[in-house]
Order: sequence, then structure tokens, then C-alpha cells
Amino acid sequence: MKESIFTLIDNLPLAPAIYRMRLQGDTSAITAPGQFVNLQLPHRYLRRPISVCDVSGSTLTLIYKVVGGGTADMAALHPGQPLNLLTGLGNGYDLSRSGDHPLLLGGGVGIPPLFYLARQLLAQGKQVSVILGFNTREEVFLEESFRQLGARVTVTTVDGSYGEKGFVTDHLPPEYSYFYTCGPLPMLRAVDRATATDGEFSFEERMGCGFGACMGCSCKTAAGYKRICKDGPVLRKEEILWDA
Amino acid sequence: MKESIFTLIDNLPLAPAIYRMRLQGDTSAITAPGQFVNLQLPHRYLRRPISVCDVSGSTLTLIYKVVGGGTADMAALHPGQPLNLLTGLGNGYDLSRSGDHPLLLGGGVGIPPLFYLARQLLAQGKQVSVILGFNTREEVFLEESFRQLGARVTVTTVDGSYGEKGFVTDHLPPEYSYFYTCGPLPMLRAVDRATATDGEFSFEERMGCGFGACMGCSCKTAAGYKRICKDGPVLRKEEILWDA
Amino acid sequence: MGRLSVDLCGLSLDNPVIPASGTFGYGYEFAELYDINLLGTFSFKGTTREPRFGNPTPRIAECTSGMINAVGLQNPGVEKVISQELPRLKACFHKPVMANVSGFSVEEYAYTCAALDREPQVGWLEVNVSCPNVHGGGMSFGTDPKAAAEVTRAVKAVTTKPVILKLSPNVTDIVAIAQACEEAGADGISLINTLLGMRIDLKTKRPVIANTMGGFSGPAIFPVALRMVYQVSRAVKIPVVGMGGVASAEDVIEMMLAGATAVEIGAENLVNPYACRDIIQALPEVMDRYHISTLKEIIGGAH
Amino acid sequence: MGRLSVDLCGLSLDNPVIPASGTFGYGYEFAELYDINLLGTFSFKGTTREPRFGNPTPRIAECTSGMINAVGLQNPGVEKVISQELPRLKACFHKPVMANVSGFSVEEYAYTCAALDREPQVGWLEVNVSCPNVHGGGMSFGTDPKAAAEVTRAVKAVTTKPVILKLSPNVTDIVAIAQACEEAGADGISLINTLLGMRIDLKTKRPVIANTMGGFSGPAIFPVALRMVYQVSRAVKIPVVGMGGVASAEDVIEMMLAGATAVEIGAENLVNPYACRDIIQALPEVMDRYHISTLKEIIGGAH
Repeated sequence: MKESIFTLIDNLPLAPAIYRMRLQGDTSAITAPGQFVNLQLPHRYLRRPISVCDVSGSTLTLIYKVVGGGTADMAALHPGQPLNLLTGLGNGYDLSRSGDHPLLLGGGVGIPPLFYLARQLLAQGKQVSVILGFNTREEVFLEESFRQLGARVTVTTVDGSYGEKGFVTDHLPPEYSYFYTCGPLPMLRAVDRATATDGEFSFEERMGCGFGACMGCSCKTAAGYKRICKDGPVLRKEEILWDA
Repeated sequence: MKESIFTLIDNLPLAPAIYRMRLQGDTSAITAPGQFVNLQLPHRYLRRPISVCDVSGSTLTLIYKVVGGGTADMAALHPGQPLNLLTGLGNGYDLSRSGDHPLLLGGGVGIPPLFYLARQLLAQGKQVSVILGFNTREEVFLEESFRQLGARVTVTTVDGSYGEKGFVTDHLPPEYSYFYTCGPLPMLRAVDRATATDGEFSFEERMGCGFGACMGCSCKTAAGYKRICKDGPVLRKEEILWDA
Repeated sequence: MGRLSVDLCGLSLDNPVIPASGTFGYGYEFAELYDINLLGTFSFKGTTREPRFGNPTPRIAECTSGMINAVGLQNPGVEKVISQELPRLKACFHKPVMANVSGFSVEEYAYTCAALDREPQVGWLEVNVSCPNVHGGGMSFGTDPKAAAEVTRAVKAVTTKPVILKLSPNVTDIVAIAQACEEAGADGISLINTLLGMRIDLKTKRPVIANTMGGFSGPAIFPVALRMVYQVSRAVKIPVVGMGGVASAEDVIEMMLAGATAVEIGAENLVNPYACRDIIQALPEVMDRYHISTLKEIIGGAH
Repeated sequence: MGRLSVDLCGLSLDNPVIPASGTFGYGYEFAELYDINLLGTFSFKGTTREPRFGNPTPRIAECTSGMINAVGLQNPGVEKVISQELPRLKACFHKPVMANVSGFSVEEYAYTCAALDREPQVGWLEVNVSCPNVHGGGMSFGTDPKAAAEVTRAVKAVTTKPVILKLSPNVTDIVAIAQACEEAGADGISLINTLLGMRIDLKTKRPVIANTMGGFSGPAIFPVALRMVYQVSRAVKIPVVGMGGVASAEDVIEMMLAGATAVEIGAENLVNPYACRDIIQALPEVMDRYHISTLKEIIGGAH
């Protein structure tokens, strides 16, 4: 974990309520895809935890959804704005377990952390399949970026207005070595039931501090109590207690 | 009273802890010298009441002293900053009572409202004497501006390091038709005792709203209870109860 | 009946937005700024039997997201309120007004309420049994269920107008106080009055407020107010007027979900004199955003 | 003895800055960030006899200038605290630590304190009789002078370490509670714990916190905390540890002027993990600005 000041480079809408923010700063504490940063806003008391979408040198990319006052404040920030970030938070995905042809399943605003993960897996020579789930056509984002990385991309929409009709779990490939997923809780539960291999899930929870001090985001696992912010946000399939 | 957004033009130090801020906006509600504006700061709950130093067209000049966190925030504002102001607050000085050769007595950060007053009195053809009191040489500000207006200016310093040694009340001219004063309370009391004519005093008080709603700044006068923000800040000599 | 209208103790309000006592004077300062008839109603400056100057100054201290005041119930006394303020108010406000009453004995409450009961402009009596910023030998009526009930009974005996008891939050068990008032005949409860707070000036090393302590209000206290509105509205059958740090249309809706039938706006009027107008104007759009068709239907929606 | 040092119940602190229980874990997360030996001490995570998971999530809600938490005393239980946490802490913190203890019966308080009394690392026992965010059949020990005194006596009987009673602000008369603890033998009082607060989500129209209500902390509550520290420190002879919304060196000084001998920092650690370090580093310069030569001399300076 590191606290430092980043400078906002740009902050643009990608889809309705979905924004992409690029920041310049010290990214050295970010050690794994699936980690997040905790961003301090000028008029809000608590920081906002946002998953890392990509890191390249000193450029940090975040994709976030406007869901309330805090994220609305974020969307209103202008280039040049200095922002205090805690970086390198959370455990992140474990790349060493991916096998040769891992499957990445993302739903909505759960998709961004899979981008940095896909990029790293592809750099290791893995054959990466990605399934991106949305409700409808106009919500689709990042599809082209994943394709440009070299991933095999399937897009699903619940209403069938774009790509394959249905949920991400309706279009699993016949074979994959391991899976990584991030998305809304109902999707994660469906992924748990639909997948044949071991895999890793990234969870969301309301956080206080984001670095393990306040116990605001605890959950029960087969391996004991864990803090989503510090021991997560990524949990392995076998340790998750879905009904705890 | 009017609420409107001003834009900060510049914000520069004049003397240690004394800053001059010029703002562009709708000054139409400012009807008399001695009135004040109530300025909203980005990170403070209450507005800051600041006396009007000068108005010229849409340009408003404020001179203020950094005395705490709020005024320190003010001093850190950059040109271009939009600021929400309530303008035209308070009664202001009554020019109609000045006579032909009024005397203006100001102490420290009580001096600025006398500038706009002097300018208006001079424009009416009055012969204006001004006594500006400071503690020491390095604190002196606005002297040259008053001279350029055409006022007869005396500067006093308590330690004698500049101008006349002593208090403003030690250097009253032999004759004057009326007086107007603003400054720290001990100075106002001394002015009350030392002056021979009728006159007007401008008072400071911690305010809640600045426009007469909260009764935060009430005082007792010979004419009943008054609100410094709305019925003042200027009170006439004969209505002031110094020991109430 | 519009989307915003609510019923408060049998009187209809065009909307639930009510400037709180002590932040709106007798309305004139604000009537210069906007047509105050767009308000649901307003609660006028706390009135006592005798005229009061109140506390020495400084009476105001700033806090993070709030302020402390120790005005001390400055008011011209009920006789002058009736002879001077109400006629003047009549010229700019044409709805029933809420008369806020304070007192230092049960008899004084009854006297002042009886006098105001005769005024047709007065729609509701809001009886303040809290005011922590008034010297009164320690505890106020509002910290003891029995004393609060006694005031309620005394006031109810002299008026046919709806009586709303305004409660102090500086208590261990706000529900017990509210229930005591309800049992004693109160027609409504309003809360919260200010929290007792204090600031010290680092330069002088003395309390900022001449009276040492004062009433703390502003957005900082909203979560405490919301909690008490929730607790009380679940425990009584009479309507609850919610207040404490409300500064936006969203806050009004949150208070109503907690159980408020109407919502008072206090400190915010002092920093944004157009606050109540702005909130009323913003309500329909905010309601749309949260799929709320009428405000009436959301009262206590979070219970 | 430096400019910043104070004496707390017979133990000297290099400075009065103490991270508050529940915001600093057992110190390790912060020890990764800075040398926590620069702290006066710290109060570790509230410990109970049995292990506790605490409340369901969401446990956190944001407020203007503050937050609500309803963690519900998650902790591994006193046995594991002693066998696992304290040895691990020893490696990174070499000063006496403040052990924060909670309980749901007088016997449980005594049991847990007796166990911690045997640990040489423990300098003080801070006994939490407040915690409004824990289901406990309504009132907590801290809302009744008799119950608070009973806990105090039970704990004092099993330890020779200084016992500091941590009080809830959600009471009518904080002074009565503090005096009852003093009479029962408490060596110090710390306050305030969190205010009971609540938020509602406009989208779901349900309470944000799974537990409905929770403990409200952050700069918003500072004026209430300061007032109670002032009231209590004037009424008792034992030292008072002030806390509630402290976020800067200036706030520390204001708390000490109000009567605090030492000052705990809570929520601020969660939004600025370097808060306590920053405050300690800023203190000498802020003291210079206000012409304060030593902190010891300003304790209760505003009385």
C-alpha cells in the first residue's frame, strides 16, 4: 500500500453512467491485477474504492460507474485535478493458477479489473477467453480493447440486443483451464454453479478504510473470517461460503 | 441583498496577513459604503462577512486579514475561482450627515470600508480627512490609495515607526464636521471619548447568517435591540450603549 | 393535491418543507428574496411570555459542516408578536403559520400558547421543550418524560389547535419522551432540536461562545436526527416532523423514509437564504430519479 | 520529558496522541506504513471473552464529514488476542498498549480484564461500556450510572493496571455516569464513543447499514465530544482521554484545552492512514503558533 498524489489526465464517458479516468502518478505499489485503489474526493469523507483497469508505467486507468453522489463527484472532475490515492490495495488475482487457457467472466462494472488481468495473462502466452455480460447493447464497453489485446471475446446481453442473448453463464466455452470473474453477486453465484473448474471471484462490499483496519467489510469463508479489502477482494472458489 | 456568483480576478498580499481580493460580478445590490458581503468558501460551513473596500462597475474590492482557518482559505484562492456572495448587506454609512469636512478614522483591518466612503464623499465635493492607525510600520496599507483619492491623510503607528506616534485619537484635527470610524473595539471606545462631534461607528461581531435571520449578532442600543448584520454594522454615536 | 402535498395534524401542506424556528425570523427577511407562500409553512422565531434579549455575544461558532448558536431565545415577547409581527407577516404570508413557543415554567408555556391560540393565522403550536442553549438550572423539560408530559397537558388544555412537541436530542431515551408526550395528548412530535456542543478558540484559549456551550446544527447532525426520527416514528402514532441538518431534496426524502410527515430546514437557511425554495423546486426531479410518485406514500417507507 | 509528553494514570506518554480502538486493529496494518512507536500508545481492537464475527454487512455508511459503522465488535476473543495478537504486536510496538475491553455481562468484563491484566504489554485497560452498535437488548451499561459503576468495580477487583472507562455520549447526563465510575474506582475516563446514527439508501429505501443503526464518528461529532470532555473533566478528578472527530493537531489542542489529558484519534485513521503520524509531527509548530510551550500546561486551560 502506498499513499500518493495522482494527477487526472482525462475523465471520459464510455457508456451511459460508465466513465474512464486516467491518472498519472506513482503506480509502484500496484503488484497484481484485481487490486484496487482508494480515491479521496474533495467533498466526501470516505474514500472511493475503484478496481484497477490497467497500469502502464505511471499511467493508471480506472473505469467506474456513477451510482451515487461520490461517483457523480468523480465524473465531474477535470483534467489536472490532483487526487490522493491509496494504491496497491487488496490481494488481486493469482496468475500462477491460470493454466493454459483461462476463462475471464465479467459483468457490467465488474469487467474493468479483468482487462489488466487479460493483458498480463496474454503476456505470459496464455490463450485467454473473455465473456463480457451486459444488460443491453448501449451498455457495452471495453469489447474492442479486449479484442485488441488478443483475447477471444464473447459479449452477452440479457435482452439479446447485441452479441449473444442471455447471461455470461449461458455461453461458457466447452473447455477452459481455470476461471477468473468479477461482477454483481447474482452473476457470481451463477458462475459458481455453472463452472466446471476451480477459479477466483472478486467481491464488492461497502468499505470503511480499504486497507484492513476497520473490519467494515468482513465476510465468513471456509478459511475463517476475511476482510474483503485486505484478504480479498479476490477469493478462491473453494473458500467461499455462499450462504454465510 | 442579492446572491450571485463572482469570479476572483486577483488576490494579493498588501501587508503581513493583509490581502486584497478583487472580484468580478453583479455589484448592483451594494448601495452604500460601509456595507459588507458574505462570502461562501468551498470547505467552510458559514459564510465570511467582509466589508466592501471599493466598488467600480462590476469590480468589487475586498481587503481582509488572515485571522483563522477561513480567512487562510480565502488567501489561498486562485484567480478564476467562482465564489458565491451575498452582496449589499448591512446599512452602511450615512453620507448625508457628513457636513463639509468629515473625519474618517480607521484602525488596521477596519480601514478598508473607509476607502469607498472617502471616495464617495470626495465625489460629493467634501473635504475629507483620514486618520489611519496601525501598530507598526510594516503593517501600513492603503495610505497611498487614500492620498490619490485626494484625502488629507494622517498615518499613526503605536510604536512611532512610521507617521505620527500613538493612536488615531492622539492626532485628531482641530476641526471636523462629523466623523466615521471603523476598527477594533478599544479604538472605537477611544474615538467615542475623544471626538467632539456626532458620528458613526462600524462594529464587528461573529455572525451566523449576515442578513438578519438568526439573531446571532444582536446588541443593545438606546434605540432597542439591533442586529449588527442588518440594522448595522454602522451605528450612530448617540444610540450606542458602550457598556451594554 | 399535488405530488408534494402532505397532511400535518389535519391541515394540508402544499409540500413538507418548513423553515425551522430561529432560522427564519418572522419571515420578512426571506419574503424580500422569494415568495414565501411557496413553503409548506414556516415555524416562526421561538416566542416566550416576556420579551428577551437572549445571551451575550459571541453567540455563534463555526464547526465542520455545522454551527453552534447560543442566541438564547431573543424575541419581543408574545404580546408584541401578536400586535406587531403577526399583522406584518399577514401581508407576505397567506398560509397558516407554525407558532414556536418556549417557556421556563409550565404556566408560562400555557400562557403563551393560550394567547397564540386566539390568532387565526396560527395553524399549529410547536412547543419547544428542549433548547439546550438557555440557562435554566441544568436540565430542560425535554429531558424528563414527566415534565414533557406536564407541559403537553398544560398546553393542550388552553388550545384547540394542533400541538406539536419539539424534542431535544440530548437524552438517553428519545422514544420515552415522545411516548410521554403522545400519551399526554400531543398531536405531533418534531425533532431534533440542536445537539449541545462547544468550541474553544485556540488564540484566547476560552470558549468561542460567550455562553460556553450552545446548540449544534447543520449537516453534521443529520445522521443523529434521522436515527431519532426513525426511532420515534416507529414508536408513536402521531405525525413526526423531522429536522436536523437537512440541506437538500434528497435529505427531505431520506427524512420522510425514516418516518417524517413533514421536514423542517434550519441552519441551511442561514448559509443559503434560498435553501427552502431550492429544495422545493428540486423535489419533483429527485422524486422522479428515485421512482417516487407522491411524497405521502414514502412516509416511514424504511420501517 | 519533551514538550509533548503527558502523564496518563501514572504512565508517561511521549505525546498525547492515541489511535482509538477499532480504527487501528492490532497495529500491524499501520506498522507497515510508519513506525508506530512514535505514538503515545494505541488502543487495540475491542476484545471480548468469546470470539465474535460481529454484524452482517453492510457495516459502513458515509455521512457528511463522518461515517457510521456497525462492525459489532468483531474480534478473535481474549484467548487468541493474548496468544496470537500480543506476541505479534510485540515485534513492532515497544510501549505499553491500551487494551480495549467490551462485554455483555459484568462477569464477562471481569473475566476479560483479568486475563489481560496478566500481560506485561498492557499498560491500561480501557473498558468500553458504550458501543451503541451492538445488539444488547436496548440500553448499554454506559447509559446507567449504577451499571457503569458495577462494571468499574468488577474490573478494578481483578487488575492493578489503570482502568479507564470509555463512555457513550448517547445519554442525558454524561457527568453523572462519569462521576459514578470515578466513585467506583475508575482511574480515568475516555469519551466520547460514537453517537448513534443512521442513514437510508434512497434507491433501496432501506437502511444502509444491515444492523439499521450504527456508531457515528468523524469530524462532524467533534463539537459534541468537546462539550462532553469539558463537562466531565470539570466534574471529576481523574484524567480524561478526549476523543470524537479529532482530525488535526489543532483539534488535539482544543480537546486538551477542554480538559483532555490525552487524545484518541478514531475515524481519521481510516481515511488518512498517516493521520496520527501527521498530527504528532504537526503539533510543535501549531503549539508555537498559539504560544504553547508544553502540552501538559494546557490541560483544562479553558475551564
